Amino acid sequence: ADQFIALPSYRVGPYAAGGSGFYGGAIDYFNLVNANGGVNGVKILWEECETEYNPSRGIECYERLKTKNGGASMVEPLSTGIAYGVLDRLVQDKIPMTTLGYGRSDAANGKVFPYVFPLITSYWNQAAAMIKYLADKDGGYDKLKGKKIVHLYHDSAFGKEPLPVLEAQAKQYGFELIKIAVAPPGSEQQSQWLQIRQAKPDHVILWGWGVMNSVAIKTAQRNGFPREKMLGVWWAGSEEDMIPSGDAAKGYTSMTFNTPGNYPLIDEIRKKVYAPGKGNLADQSRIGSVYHMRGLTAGILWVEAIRVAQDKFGKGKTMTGEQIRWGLENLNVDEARQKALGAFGMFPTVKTSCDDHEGSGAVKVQQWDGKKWIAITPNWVVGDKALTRKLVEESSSAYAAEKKITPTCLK
Amino acid sequence: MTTITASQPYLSVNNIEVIYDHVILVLKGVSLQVPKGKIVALLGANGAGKSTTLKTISTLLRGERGDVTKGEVQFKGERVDHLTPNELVKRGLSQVMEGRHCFGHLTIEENLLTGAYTRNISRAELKTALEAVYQYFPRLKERRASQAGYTSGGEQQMCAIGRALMAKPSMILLDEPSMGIAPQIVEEIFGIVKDLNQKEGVSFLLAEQNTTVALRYADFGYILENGRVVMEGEASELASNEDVKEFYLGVAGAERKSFRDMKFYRRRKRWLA
Amino acid sequence: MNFFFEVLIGGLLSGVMYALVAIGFVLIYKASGVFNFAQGAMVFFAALTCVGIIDKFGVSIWLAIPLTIVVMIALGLAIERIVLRPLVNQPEITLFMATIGLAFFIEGLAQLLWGSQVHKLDLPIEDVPIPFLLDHYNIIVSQFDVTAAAICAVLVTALALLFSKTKVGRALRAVADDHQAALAVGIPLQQIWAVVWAVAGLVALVAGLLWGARNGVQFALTFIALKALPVLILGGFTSVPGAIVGGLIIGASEKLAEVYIGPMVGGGIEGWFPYVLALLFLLVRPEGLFGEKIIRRI
Amino acid sequence: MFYREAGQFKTTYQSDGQIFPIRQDRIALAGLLVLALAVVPLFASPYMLSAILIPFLIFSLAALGLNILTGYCGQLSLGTAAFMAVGAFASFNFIARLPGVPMLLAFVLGGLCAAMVGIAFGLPSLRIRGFYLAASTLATQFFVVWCLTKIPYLTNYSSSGVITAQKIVIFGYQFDTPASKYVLVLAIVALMALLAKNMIRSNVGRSWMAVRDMDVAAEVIGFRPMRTKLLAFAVSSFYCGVAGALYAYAYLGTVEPEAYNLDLSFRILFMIIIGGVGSVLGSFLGAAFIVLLPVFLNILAHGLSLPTSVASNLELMVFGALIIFFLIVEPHGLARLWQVGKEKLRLWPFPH
Amino acid sequence: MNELKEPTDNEPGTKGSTRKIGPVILDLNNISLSFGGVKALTDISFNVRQHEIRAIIGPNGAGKSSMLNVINGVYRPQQGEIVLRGEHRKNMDCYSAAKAGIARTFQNIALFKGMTVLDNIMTGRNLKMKSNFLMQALYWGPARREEMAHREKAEEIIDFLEIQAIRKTPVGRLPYGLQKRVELGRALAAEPDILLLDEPMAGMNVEEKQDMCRFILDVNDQFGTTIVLIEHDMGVVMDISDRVVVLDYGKKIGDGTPDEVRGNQDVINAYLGVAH
Ligand SMILES: Nc1ncnc2c1ncn2[C@@H]1O[C@H](COP(=O)(O)OP(=O)(O)OP(=O)(O)O)[C@@H](O)[C@H]1O
Ligand SMILES: Nc1ncnc2c1ncn2[C@@H]1O[C@H](COP(=O)(O)OP(=O)(O)OP(=O)(O)O)[C@@H](O)[C@H]1O
Ligand SMILES: [Mg+2]
Ligand SMILES: [Mg+2]
Repeated sequence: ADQFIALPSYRVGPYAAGGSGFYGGAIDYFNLVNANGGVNGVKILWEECETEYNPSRGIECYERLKTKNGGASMVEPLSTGIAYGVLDRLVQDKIPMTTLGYGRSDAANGKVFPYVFPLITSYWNQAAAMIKYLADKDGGYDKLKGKKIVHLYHDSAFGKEPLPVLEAQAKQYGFELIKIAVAPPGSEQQSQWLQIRQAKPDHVILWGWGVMNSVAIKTAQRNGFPREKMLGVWWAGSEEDMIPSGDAAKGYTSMTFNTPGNYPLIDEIRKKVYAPGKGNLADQSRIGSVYHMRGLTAGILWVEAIRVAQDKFGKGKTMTGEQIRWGLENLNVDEARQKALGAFGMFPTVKTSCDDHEGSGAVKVQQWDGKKWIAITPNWVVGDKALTRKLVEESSSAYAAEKKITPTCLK
Repeated sequence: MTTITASQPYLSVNNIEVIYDHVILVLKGVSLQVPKGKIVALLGANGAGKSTTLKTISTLLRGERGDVTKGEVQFKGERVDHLTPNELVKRGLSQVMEGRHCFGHLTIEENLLTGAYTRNISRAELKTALEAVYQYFPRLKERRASQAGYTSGGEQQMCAIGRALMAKPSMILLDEPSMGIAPQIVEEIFGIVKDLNQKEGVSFLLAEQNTTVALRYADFGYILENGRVVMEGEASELASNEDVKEFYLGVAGAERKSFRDMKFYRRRKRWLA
Repeated sequence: MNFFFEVLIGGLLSGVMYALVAIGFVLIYKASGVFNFAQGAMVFFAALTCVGIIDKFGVSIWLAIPLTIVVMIALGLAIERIVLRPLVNQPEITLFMATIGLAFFIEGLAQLLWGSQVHKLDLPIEDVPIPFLLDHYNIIVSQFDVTAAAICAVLVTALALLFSKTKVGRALRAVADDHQAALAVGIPLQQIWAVVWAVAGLVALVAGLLWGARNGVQFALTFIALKALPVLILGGFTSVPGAIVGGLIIGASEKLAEVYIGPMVGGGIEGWFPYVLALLFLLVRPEGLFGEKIIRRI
Repeated sequence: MFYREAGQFKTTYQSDGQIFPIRQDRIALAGLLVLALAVVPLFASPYMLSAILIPFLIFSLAALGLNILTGYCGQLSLGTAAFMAVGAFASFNFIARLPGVPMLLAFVLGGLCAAMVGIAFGLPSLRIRGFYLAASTLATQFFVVWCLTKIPYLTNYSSSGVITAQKIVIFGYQFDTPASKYVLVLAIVALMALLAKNMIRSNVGRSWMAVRDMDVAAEVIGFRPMRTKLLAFAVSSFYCGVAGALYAYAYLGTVEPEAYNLDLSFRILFMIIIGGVGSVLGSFLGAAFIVLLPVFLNILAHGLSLPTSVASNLELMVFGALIIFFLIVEPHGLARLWQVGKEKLRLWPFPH
Repeated sequence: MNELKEPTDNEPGTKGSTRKIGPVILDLNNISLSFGGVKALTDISFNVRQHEIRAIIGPNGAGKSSMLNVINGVYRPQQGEIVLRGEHRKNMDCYSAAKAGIARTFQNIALFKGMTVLDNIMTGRNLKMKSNFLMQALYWGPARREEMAHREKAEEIIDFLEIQAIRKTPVGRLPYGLQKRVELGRALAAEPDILLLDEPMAGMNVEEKQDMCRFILDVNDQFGTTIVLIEHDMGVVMDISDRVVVLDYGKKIGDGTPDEVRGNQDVINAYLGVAH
């Protein structure tokens, strides 16, 4: 039978742009894989279900899809709320969930969260990487001393996630961390930016989501704050976040775990998927956009997991959720593999294990030139992983205690 | 009993049947005519269906989830039951609703002015129309500036009537105009009715509980029971009819009985309808 | 000190922007005593349509705007005919719910027609600090906001006149009081509602364009209704000038609060502060600053 | 024909005061309960249970709570989700901090906390009316969520401000399968619905409705608006609080404060308006409408093999259109529609 | 619709009306009330004796309803005092008025539109209900028994007013006249000592008025309830009231037995017009 993957997606509502881009990318990659004959002959099958980014809708979708087509073997809701909602169910249903660049950072600990995979990087590693980058920019960690860094954040669980890291590093390197909250959804930020202007910070970290990003950039301009000093989280670093702000966005920088640019893989998709009209994006100009590329990345990692699993449990077979889980836990996408896929350098190399469901923690910084993104860090930035590791251990064990889980590695 | 279709009816209601909420049957085939320039009284106990009849004519029924399931209404010889109320008012038929329905937040004067909404006339004419109403109801003039919601029951009733007059209709449906009105004013109101009727040939259909007065001023009368017309005829005839006397005029035999002397609840005699 | 003024001015200007949205609500509320939940959706729809026309047909904004006006008027008429007419004389809560259904419909329609992409909208107004003030007083005041304020002022005066000076204004208040009676005196409810919704559509367009140019044209435009709500409550649902005054008060105080109180309590208080403020005002004036008194008399 | 109360004479006020005076109704309801409690858990698929029925019941409970406040006492509230949040987070803290506190008790305590918050934010209702009251309730909505994100204590210092509901254990029995959770929720909801119905048919309920319909007159008769309204706020918030706790424990599992956002409040409000303001049955019908319809439409739309984005938008439009349609058919909500249907049935085969 | 059931055996009038008017129970001294500019009442004094039927008449806007509103605390007069059973107070408030046994009906009907006739009448008994809401929620033991006991009272009143047929109808649907009757029922349910009636017979035809008078007289006879009545139908007033106060423009222009009042010239000029 085919390998079934559940996609509780969202293509309406405030975050539709992101949803359509990401799932579009993943689906494009599936189509490519199938066009090339599947994974050792096993075709990939997927089904979407509209969640409107709403937890209860999302759970319904998950429950509906999980039993279809002989059972879903993987799921990716691209929504923290929904991810939380299905967290407990995954273990019972034995279905792995990936959360690329969102969700609980402490899920990196596979002993406690066997079925959750915050692949590539979590918020904590991102935050650490941000500080690293800013340090390099200023000429080394020691230069951070006495600097002012504003953390302008979406006032919610999402925005507060990185605080432990940032605070720890502030103490460590002696820079002043100014936390400024933006009440969701964040369509008004005049006061925040006046505060920022008042504080005259050296850097502004923009931990935003949705409309908050474009408004932040616009308001920065309105208050004459240089965009070059802004560094956005990767949910504040897509074309969709820049376009609304028009020229105001020129010079703005943000994190990303995809190196913008063109890759053989993307050309192949143009040729084999879009040419036959099987492309998923309505508007082809979005091919290779940040969200699309993130979707491709997800697609690649999932398919790799299937392949790895097949290598262990039998080529050409359809894998169960458990088997895929093993696959995800034993991913190893090194540069050679990336080359083979025609995606060399498109995303950091990923090597997962039971201890490390994240598999990388490396990111890049990109800058908006008014039309498109360009990478401004030649190689991958990695922050203080020792610190983040410590946090992961603490937090996950606290969780284990609350839930009365005894941490173990699944076979 | 003489039927009154002699002169061509100005307003005629033919065998209408009305249901509220799809289930409550209220009018069971009511027919009545109002000849041009006449005053017709619609009598009947509580719940007989008077107000419903009037609302049906002015097509205000829709707003209360009532439907006309049978019959038709003709005004000036054409069907009007499909029209909107405002078209009807334009054609000169306006209604004074039961229970006043003044616009609480508007002042008395503004209330009256809204009455003239359908007439596009000069300020001057408006002024005179207004004055005319104040002529009729001096009390209103005194309270002109205060919000209708804060005026007394009777004042509101006057306001409602005055408001209808402002539209300068050729036919008026009055639902219990005398309710909550002091005796003198009641006489006055009916005086006004007669006045308009004779001077300007306005026709009236009035649902009224104060039967004595009503029949005194009306030309014809209909008696409604349980959604059916059970009796109709010249006002004078009705007034002299024994049953009517007993049930609606409260005169048993010759002289009027004191309310205190009613030693027992009247046994409700009902016509077989 | 001049930081204070900066915050104050910034607040006042944002306040005007809120008021712009609030006016749309006031219109509908005056005409039918109902809070129009769909106003936000209409703002989104208007802006998206305008941009959509520009992008799809590559016409200039000066052609797109009139076209959108036509669309919005058509929308208003359609709403009256299909949604409101059958609901005459129904309880307010029912009409309110109907507007909610409407909101869903319009949101769906907008994205179906023009896609769920985000767009930028360039009005020929620069959104940068006014150089003069910046240079001489080092106070930042956005050109754009000032222009927006001016437009808003014009709009408000026009509407205020419409309501106070014409007989339509009086009729509107009558309708809001008592549908049945309004019909009985021959006020053409249908036409009035049609007009009002059309006008509300236009107001939505203005708001949509300005907010769209400010924040980009995207679904989140529907959220600004949340910003307008406290303004509305504070100014009084039935008063156009109230919307402005309320806007100014809310805008200024919310910014000042965020800047001066926020840091003490961890910030992000802009979400609830306006509502609490409005609440405090209501405790003194239960119908807002300029709202019509609710008559409770037996 | 067969649906008649004919021949069922009430000989005592007792029997006349029953919740379902007509025998057929009583039988039907009894049957329904048996079905729901005994049969469904055995035969319904886990999907049906954990994705449809459980949320449906929980939302019904919340809607019931709101209906007590808005429908019966006439106080418009847009803060339902906030009260649910209080219930959930309070229960969480009780369980986390008082080891050995019984689960059910924790839910009740959570409800009581919600009730207290309800009373606090209900106070303005003595002076403020109608849509203006929305200000007060919206303040609740935003303020509560804000507190939950801001005060680490409330989330037991979890790094990301997220709580994870503990396993439900009652009298040593673990409620972890969908079926068992469903039965638990159903039992609670059924019980609380009964209590609500009782309140409504006795003096409390009448006092609420009196204040709703004409508060001045109510006062003249001797109801004290202050007490009445606050009681309504308390009871309503209690119901919402319990619903919120169930939402977290029996449904979501891991919860961020955002899960109780304004959007949820609105959805619950939709439920009671669509279902029927001032009707217990309406709360359930409304919940069914709002929970099931989108799912149904979603399945339908994607059955048509349209492009997903088109399907999703169509879904939204049809949903809105249906709301309007039902309101036009029956402005007083599905519950009234149901009643009229029964009236008709009673008269059947005669038109009226 | 309202096929009112044939009256039950009771022929109340026959229970010989040996009503003896008692001492003054309610005394109003120099009441003045104004709303902004409008002077609704100026320096009004009159009293009400136990068991009597006291009528208040006067042209529209004279201040009659306002007077009642002052008596049971809906309005608070700026000046004057209210003496209820010898207890002096500056003004009333609704609740304590109700507690003190004052019930009333309103001019523009103030029924609870959303409730059935039965429920409306039951609300009248709320002050007599003791059980708290928790017991009511459980609908258990005492609470249920209490409910039933009061239900019985309510039914008595329903019979008394001959509205059995519409027991379960939502009052909103009732015709005007019946609503008035239900409202009276609600007031009676409180078993008041003093009953304030504001135009109870507006919108009724003679037949119905006769019945209504009968009701009022019976209440007065059987329960010895004191009644303050506003009515515009002079026939009724003159027939059934013991004493009449006449107001005009918020001032008292006459007070006395029907005959005295009828003779009073001011009253004739201001109100009655041609003597009846
Ligand atoms: N909105 C409504 N819904 C259901 N039934 C109604 C409605 N309005 C009136 N009815 C019923 O229709 C019947 C006639 O009512 P209507 O008001 O026409 O009587 P009426 O003759 O005007 O009585 P009254 O003299 O007291 O005003 C009554 O039995 C009433 O119960
Ligand atoms: N709440 C109020 N605010 C302002 N004015 C009021 C208020 N209540 C009554 N009035 C005014 O006081 C005067 C007396 O009103 P009231 O209702 O007592 O008259 P009434 O004697 O009952 O007349 P009617 O016989 O028409 O009912 C009226 O002029 C009325 O406008
Ligand atoms: Mg009537
Ligand atoms: Mg009066």
